[in-house]
Amino acid sequence: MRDEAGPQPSMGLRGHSAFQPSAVAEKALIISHEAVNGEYRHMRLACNAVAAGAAPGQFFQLLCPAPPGEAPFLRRPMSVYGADPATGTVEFLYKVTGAGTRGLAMLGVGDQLDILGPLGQGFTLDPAWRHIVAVGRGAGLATLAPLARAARAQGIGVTAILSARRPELVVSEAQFRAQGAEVLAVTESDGTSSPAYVERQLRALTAAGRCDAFFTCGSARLLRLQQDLAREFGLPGQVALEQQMACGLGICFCCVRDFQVEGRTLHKRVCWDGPVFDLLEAVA
Amino acid sequence: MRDEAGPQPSMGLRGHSAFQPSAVAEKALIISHEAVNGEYRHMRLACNAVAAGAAPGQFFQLLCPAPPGEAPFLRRPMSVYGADPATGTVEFLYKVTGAGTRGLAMLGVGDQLDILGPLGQGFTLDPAWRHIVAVGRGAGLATLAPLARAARAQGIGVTAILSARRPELVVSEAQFRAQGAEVLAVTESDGTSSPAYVERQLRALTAAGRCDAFFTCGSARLLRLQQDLAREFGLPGQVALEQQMACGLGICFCCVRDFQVEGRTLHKRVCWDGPVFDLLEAVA
Amino acid sequence: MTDMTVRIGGLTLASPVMPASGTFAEGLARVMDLDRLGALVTKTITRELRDGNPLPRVAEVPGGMLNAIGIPSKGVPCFLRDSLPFYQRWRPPLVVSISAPTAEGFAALAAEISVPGVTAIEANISCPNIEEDGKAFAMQAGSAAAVMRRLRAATSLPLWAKLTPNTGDMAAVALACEDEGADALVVANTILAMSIDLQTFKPRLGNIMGGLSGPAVKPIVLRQVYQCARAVRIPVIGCGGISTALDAAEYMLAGATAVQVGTATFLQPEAMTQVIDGLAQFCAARGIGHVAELTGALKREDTHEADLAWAAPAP
Amino acid sequence: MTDMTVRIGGLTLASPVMPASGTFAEGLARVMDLDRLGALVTKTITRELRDGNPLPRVAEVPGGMLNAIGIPSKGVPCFLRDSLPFYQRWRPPLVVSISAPTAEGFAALAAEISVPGVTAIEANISCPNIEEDGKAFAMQAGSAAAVMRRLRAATSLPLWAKLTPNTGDMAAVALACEDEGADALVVANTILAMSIDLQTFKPRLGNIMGGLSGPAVKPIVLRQVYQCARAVRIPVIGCGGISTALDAAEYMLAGATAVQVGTATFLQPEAMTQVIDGLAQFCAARGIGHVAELTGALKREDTHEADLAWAAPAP
Ligand SMILES: Cc1cc2nc3c(=O)[nH]c(=O)nc-3n(C[C@H](O)[C@H](O)[C@H](O)COP(=O)(O)OP(=O)(O)OC[C@H]3O[C@@H](n4cnc5c(N)ncnc54)[C@H](O)[C@@H]3O)c2cc1C
Ligand SMILES: Cc1cc2nc3c(=O)[nH]c(=O)nc-3n(C[C@H](O)[C@H](O)[C@H](O)COP(=O)(O)OP(=O)(O)OC[C@H]3O[C@@H](n4cnc5c(N)ncnc54)[C@H](O)[C@@H]3O)c2cc1C
Ligand SMILES: Cc1cc2nc3c(=O)[nH]c(=O)nc-3n(C[C@H](O)[C@H](O)[C@H](O)COP(=O)(O)O)c2cc1C
Ligand SMILES: Cc1cc2nc3c(=O)[nH]c(=O)nc-3n(C[C@H](O)[C@H](O)[C@H](O)COP(=O)(O)O)c2cc1C
Ligand code: FES
Ligand code: FES
Repeated sequence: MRDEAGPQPSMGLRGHSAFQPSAVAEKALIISHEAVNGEYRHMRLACNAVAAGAAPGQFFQLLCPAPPGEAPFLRRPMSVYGADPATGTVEFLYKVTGAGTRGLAMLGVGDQLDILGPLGQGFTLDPAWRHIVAVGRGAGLATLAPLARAARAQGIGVTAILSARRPELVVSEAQFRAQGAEVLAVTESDGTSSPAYVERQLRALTAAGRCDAFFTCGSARLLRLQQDLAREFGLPGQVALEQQMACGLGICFCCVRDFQVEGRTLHKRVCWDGPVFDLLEAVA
Repeated sequence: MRDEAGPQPSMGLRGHSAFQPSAVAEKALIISHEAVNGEYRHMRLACNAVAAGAAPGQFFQLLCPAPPGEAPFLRRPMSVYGADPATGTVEFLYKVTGAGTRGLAMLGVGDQLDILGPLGQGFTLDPAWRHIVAVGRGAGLATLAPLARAARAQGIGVTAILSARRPELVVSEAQFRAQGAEVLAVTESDGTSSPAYVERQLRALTAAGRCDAFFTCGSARLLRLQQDLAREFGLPGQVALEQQMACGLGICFCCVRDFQVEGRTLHKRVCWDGPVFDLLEAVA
Repeated sequence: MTDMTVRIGGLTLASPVMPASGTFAEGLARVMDLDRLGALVTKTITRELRDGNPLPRVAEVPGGMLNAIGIPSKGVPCFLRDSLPFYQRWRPPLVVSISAPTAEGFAALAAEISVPGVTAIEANISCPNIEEDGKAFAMQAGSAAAVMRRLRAATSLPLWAKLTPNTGDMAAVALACEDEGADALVVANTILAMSIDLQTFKPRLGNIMGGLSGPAVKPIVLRQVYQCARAVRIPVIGCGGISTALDAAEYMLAGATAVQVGTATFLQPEAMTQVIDGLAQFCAARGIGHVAELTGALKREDTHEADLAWAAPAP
Repeated sequence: MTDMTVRIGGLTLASPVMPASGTFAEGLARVMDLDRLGALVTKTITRELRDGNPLPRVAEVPGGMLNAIGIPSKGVPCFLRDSLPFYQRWRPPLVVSISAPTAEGFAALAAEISVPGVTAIEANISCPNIEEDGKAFAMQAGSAAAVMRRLRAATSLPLWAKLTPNTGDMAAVALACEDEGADALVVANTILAMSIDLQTFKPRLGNIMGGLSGPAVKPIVLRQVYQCARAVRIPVIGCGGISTALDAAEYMLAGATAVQVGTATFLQPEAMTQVIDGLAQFCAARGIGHVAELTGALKREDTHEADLAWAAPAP
């Protein structure tokens, strides 16, 4: 029996040198780090090829440094805001909300940040689609942003509906526009962010044949709206979900959420089975 | 009964405002911090009046910042190397030996350090003495240094025998000289630090009537030597001892050492009953 | 202004914050105003003279310390002659912590120190019971009950039982103490632990094993306070890793009526007054008029909702 | 080069380092080379399908984390169909962690998974025993013995018993497991703990209480490994707060033959290989030819001398 024979170190070593990870923990170098508005910060890092090959919708687990008097213990999940194998860089757009992100905000250009990724299942684009709609809110806009570039690369048009409390808090608008996407910013202060208003926009896009699929992140209300429309019009869609994560590698089962699959409610791990899921399976 | 009557907040408050501590934990400001040689560093801090009133032989408990990857938990005891009520300053001379002192070494001018003191019983000088001898080694030299000034203020002459491995590691020589003390540096590399050599010096001083009392710190071997001479010549003496400390306030009993008092061995707390003890009571 | 009084059995304390036994002594009066404390709690005393454990007696670990001080004791006469009059100079009630190797020894000691000036007795039943092969009394409900029964018969002073966190039977031991007449429980003493010096391959305590205290133990002892407070009707005094008012508030929410601060005092001698001031602010900021309202105020309704929150970080 | 092999009962492991159950799964193969491990240890499986606990399932505390994941399980057929063939692709022996609500359930499950490809069984007896009012089997020697006896009769595979640190009777439980035929002990599972959100006054775990793991538990579990290793002759596998080679060395000095790394993998997915490399270096630097020489090498002679050292910091 294999185990009775005892270990064979030479083979172990062979395995060792031949091993090729598909996600790597690396101390990456911060090459830019700026406040985008009063709430969000944008960080760009030089990283290895595996990390720079991250796809839209995937995420990294960041080992955040400790701000004074606090000690974030676990890594923090953060969506890929941009990744470029050509320049060997990865980008994050994040909001300072607690100990971990406060720690991130302390870092300066030239500092190192331990990033683990890319992780999870990202968005998928069907080459048959001509035009998709991305609807996001809050940090969800960071998650959706890299979709624009991927879609353009496949010749798919994008309309982005970006929702925020106030106009100055709308993030990633520039990134969408730079990739030729049409952008509609809806905000509380403008009174344009109500579900009814967004619904009118989405119906118009659908009617105009400009919505082959929904992509969404960051709002349970907007998710439900798109689920309703997707069912009504028989359209596909994808949603990127968030959940507290300890491992980010599908190990610990702390990040499960309920999903409706073929009439049954079951648990899936957001970090492993997602964070991008079929729009209609998500229970919002 | 007092306790059955229930609390009387007003009196509690009165007590509160009237309370005058004799040792204070304070975030003191570092006003200078330099390497003295390859091993020792000298730190000067602006502090409150209670701290600046520290007497020679007393000590402070320093809350050392954490160096990267280490976390000194307890405070670290450090002798008063100098204290001046006129300028409101206190000084420490320390050797980097572990996590706590490594943390100290990271601090720069303008940083704060939480210091608690002055603590313990310092040296006492008998106005009847005309000349004393201070024999120290290693960090013990820091502890003895402020004696020179105190002795001079009382018109007592001082001979200091400073022992170290190499000449460049002899510390506080300047401070002794500045206070008019005679200084004899003995070192391993010179071959002058052997007990036999030091014993000859001490016997000569005693014979010359220049040793009304021994003061020592930092070496068990030199302590035993002085105990023998003190017994032989019927001279008094004081020794400053070290011991690991958790509280520094006489609470925890972790810093006990054995002492010989009237033929019995008993425990005393170095932080509370000392750190300065009768030379002959110490068990070396 | 927040009403900071709490009731422990028959006693009313001016504040829910007091020192933990063994982390409080005369020396603290030099650095803080003892009159602000809810009570004064002495280091555990024994009848016989004791030397304590071999050195080193303390060691550092991440987030805490180990101690194996033992109970160096100068005996009862010395306590009555020196310590008692000293503590009389302050207003807070004096709680005397006692220990003995047998139930009978506990009772005799309690009787000896039931004198004017002593307000309550804290029975440190976390110490080795020589009748049970050195196992601490508080390790089992039976031995805890035995010692509390003798104690109850020996003194009419309020009796607090200080439990050990090393038992697997917290709630049962708590109940046993309540049944035998304890007026309050102190939860808990230190957690038995160990550390090895990797340079010398020797234990970092002379006694090899010692008690862990400090922030590292908080989540464990908090759970035990919760378990005990649900099991008994007498007040529970929480003790383990409290350094800040927020730690104290967490203990009170879990069911503690008051708290003891130990190791934190070594790092910050004014830790206890800072906890008192911070607790008052914590209550004031939430419109809580009386600090005692925190006790057991943990909300236990279904927490499933928190789940949904993640879906909409910016609702 | 240091010989890194260790023997656990009849098995020889290529290295003394392996994952802790529940902190290892297929996903780790994406980030580290599983072939370097001493063994692969699965998440605990049960016969019945289970959902696990309500959310939130984890919370952070200083120096560690709480988890109340529960044991979400897809059942045995799914394990045999999907997981077993997956783990066959790596060389280290596969250890399957199992749990059941009754001793009989343990035995039946052990029999079902005693199939080729499974090298040993780790019995997670730290889970609630429904025959004992939900108290974990490993809380008492009697219930631990009962489950180990049934298990021993049900399988001829090596049997490891994973103990709970929440008992006051570590050594007695360890002995009971050895007596009933356990080939090794894993010391230990997580320590029951709790944390409260001071914004909402709610527990920070959906399950209210959960298990503490990570660096905070190391001094406690190290002590338990020491106690168990002195009580039994079978190997003890240390598990609790190990993140570095130095942590692993400390456990081995205390008596562990091998170690499991849990929470550290969440922070640093290559933690286990770092521990392996670091242990080899630790031994090499001290002229220790075989890592197994560390096991139980704690020096216990009188430590009084350390005292004197303070008198002469620069001898
Ligand atoms: C897949 C994924 C992608 C994400 N992408 C982004 C992004 O691109 N930009 C951005 O700003 N935020 C993003 N988030 C949310 C981000 O992870 C949290 O804001 C962050 O973890 C908060 O940590 P903290 O220590 O600052 O806050 P704290 O509130 O102190 O965190 C306490 C705990 O809760 C967890 N937590 C808190 N908020 C969230 C949340 N919204 N989702 C998951 N866990 C949370 C933390 O990870 C930590 O474990 C993403 C979350 C997930 C799961
Ligand atoms: C009353 C007193 C006065 C002192 N004065 C000075 C001084 O003026 N200058 C100076 O350089 N050093 C002095 N020391 C020694 C100084 O306290 C230690 O060097 C320092 O605590 C080491 O801490 P660390 O974290 O750097 O070392 P580590 O070795 O990491 O310390 C580990 C533990 O051991 C204790 N410890 C280590 N060495 C000593 C020691 N020699 N004495 C007591 N505890 C120790 C630490 O406090 C800590 O608890 C004094 C010690 C005492 C007791
Ligand atoms: C140095 C030290 C000595 C102690 N001595 C005693 C004692 O004599 N009696 C006792 O009941 N508890 C003693 N304890 C335990 C404390 O009272 C307290 O229960 C424990 O330290 C946990 O609280 P903390 O984390 O706030 O320190 C001692 C603790 C320390 C650190
Ligand atoms: C998220 C998580 C899940 C766990 N699941 C299991 C489990 O299924 N079975 C088990 O025996 N132990 C489980 N444990 C306990 C670990 O195996 C280990 O005993 C404990 O975490 C202590 O080790 P550590 O401090 O290295 O993490 C789990 C621990 C964590 C953190
Ligand atoms: S975060 Fe661990 S399984 Fe998803
Ligand atoms: S250090 Fe606590 S009594 Fe001396």
